Amino acid sequence: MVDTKTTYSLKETITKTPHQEEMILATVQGKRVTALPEDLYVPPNALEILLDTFAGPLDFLLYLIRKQNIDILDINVAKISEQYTSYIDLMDALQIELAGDYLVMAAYLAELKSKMLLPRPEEHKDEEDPRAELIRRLQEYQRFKSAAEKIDTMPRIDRDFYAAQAQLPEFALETPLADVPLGDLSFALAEVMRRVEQSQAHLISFEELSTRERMTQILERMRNESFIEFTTLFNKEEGKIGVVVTFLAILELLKDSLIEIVQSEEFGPIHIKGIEETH
Amino acid sequence: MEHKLSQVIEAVLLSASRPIDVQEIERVFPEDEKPTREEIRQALQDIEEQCKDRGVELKKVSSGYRLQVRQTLSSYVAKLWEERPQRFSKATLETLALIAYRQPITRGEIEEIRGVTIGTQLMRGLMERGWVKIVGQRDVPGRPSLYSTTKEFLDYFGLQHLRELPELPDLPDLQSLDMELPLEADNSSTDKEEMPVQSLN
Amino acid sequence: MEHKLSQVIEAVLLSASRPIDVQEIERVFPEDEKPTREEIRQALQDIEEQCKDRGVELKKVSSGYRLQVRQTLSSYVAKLWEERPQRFSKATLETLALIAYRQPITRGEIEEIRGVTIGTQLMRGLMERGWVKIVGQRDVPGRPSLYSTTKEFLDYFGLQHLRELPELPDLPDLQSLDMELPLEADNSSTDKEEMPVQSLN
Repeated sequence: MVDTKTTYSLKETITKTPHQEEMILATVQGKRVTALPEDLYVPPNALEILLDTFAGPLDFLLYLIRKQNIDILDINVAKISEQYTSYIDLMDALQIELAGDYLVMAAYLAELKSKMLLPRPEEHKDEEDPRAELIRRLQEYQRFKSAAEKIDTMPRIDRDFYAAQAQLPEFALETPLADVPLGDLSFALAEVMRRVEQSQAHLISFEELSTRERMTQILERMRNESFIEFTTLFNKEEGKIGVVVTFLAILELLKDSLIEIVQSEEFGPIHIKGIEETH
Repeated sequence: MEHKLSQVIEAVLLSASRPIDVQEIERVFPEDEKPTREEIRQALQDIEEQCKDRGVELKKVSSGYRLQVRQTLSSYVAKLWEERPQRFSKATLETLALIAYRQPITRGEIEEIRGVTIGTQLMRGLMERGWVKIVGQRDVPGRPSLYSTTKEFLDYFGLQHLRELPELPDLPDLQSLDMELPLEADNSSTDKEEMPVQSLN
Repeated sequence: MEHKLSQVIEAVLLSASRPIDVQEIERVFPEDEKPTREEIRQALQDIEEQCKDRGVELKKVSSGYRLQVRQTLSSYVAKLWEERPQRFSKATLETLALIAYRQPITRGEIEEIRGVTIGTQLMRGLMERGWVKIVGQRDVPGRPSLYSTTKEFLDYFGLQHLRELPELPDLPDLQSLDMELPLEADNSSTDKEEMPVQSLN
């Protein structure tokens, strides 16, 4: 039976559209669906989560089978296929983008179902049960699913144990390390940026780099002097541009909460200092 | 030699960012003071012994020896650790499991068992981590690449050999199907089919 | 406490990639087993003592304590690096590029942009090469280190200032580069399949 509470709240979500007694949810096999199938009523966002939760259609099928509390070898293909298809239709209705793999499985199940429905001619009685392949696949998948879960719990470095490393002594390398052409470096970044979708900041200007460089310089200086008089950060020789760059760098650091600006008395000298740890 | 062998080896182990094997230890010594392999092994044993009272222990993993923080002390270290522990998606773990247990294996074969198309990103991620490598091509049309796991993969999990991986479960029999519910531990007796969302985090 | 104080401290020092001060050591202990500062200092002295015979020594620097490979052993350690002229992987280059163009930046931020987790070894490799250094900690939980490039990095590439780095090409041009990348052959992949840095916040 269906949990009525869930159904109710679900209906609410779906039929929010005013003046619409019956909303057409989907057209499935020529029939207009106005109510969600009762036995699989699911809050819409659960379906989106579903796609993230399951590693694929086999994973999802295993879940459905388990829900029915039946043996994998005793799987009722017609039922499981219907249920699976209903989910798929539902997701389609809710315009949840579905990976092709799920659709492929739906087609496969439908085929299987039709095979099961057809009476098998006498001479083919010895043939394998059409379900056998599906069961085999589910079983095989189940093995590796379990293996993956076990691997996930295995102790691993940086989570369950840590490698010990000491500070290196100073040494000069006699043989230089492999060469890296500068072009490779910018190519590498360009490659990263290409992968970052919707990144408006893919073009990094020279000004920005100057500012970033100055931020690094200030941070470095603060490693040695925790308290720096504001004016000493500026260098007259650098001219107006230098002052602007330094000022921008200070603002950036301030924004990132990497420094604080303090003034002990009115009109007194301004100092910048590193953010103190709060103990 | 002005330093004890075990001192040098400890220094080498603690300065490398990867496990170091006996040959590599051998190579850090100049010709005229090279210890024998036997001496190196003895020194490694000494280090292991010395560590009994210390915060680190000597571990042999697939590509060599590594000094690592005693696992019982992990909880302290974790507090200081600035990085988030890495988590891997189900897709990544399943793919990794298939490569680990069925190597060498093609992408197509993995896809067949998982029932899912595998993205380039996933394979690239695994290879970039150094856990998986291409070891050849299967001699069939298209010559698909064959993937295997690497020593680094074993190192990461602190293992020496593939056979130390948990045993691959047998084909599940009916009753004992251990289907961990991804969404919730469903203990309710009702047959309700809705997907519980509340317990998702 | 089941472990000796000096064991815990040694573990902490050898797992951090930076100097650790007394307050930080204090913080790794849960409330009910916090040692006093005096006890911590005593344990540090014990460690210093124990190190006499070892390959590392305890050093006090401005921002705290660290265990450091004995300077007298540097020739051996150097050999370890000479032996293996390491070629930089794509992952390393991309990380380096992000640090160069986006400094100061945390590892978490790099991972977010790259969409792939970064191993500790990779960062350490860049630091060992002298191209990247830690310039501070971001004032957020975990106090993640901020990485920047060094003078040596600029020297290596024959640059005087970061702004001399090549301006990044525009995105459209890059699409055509896909063809040259063997791993990019398949663009049909879904992003879902990448080894994701799962957002834990």
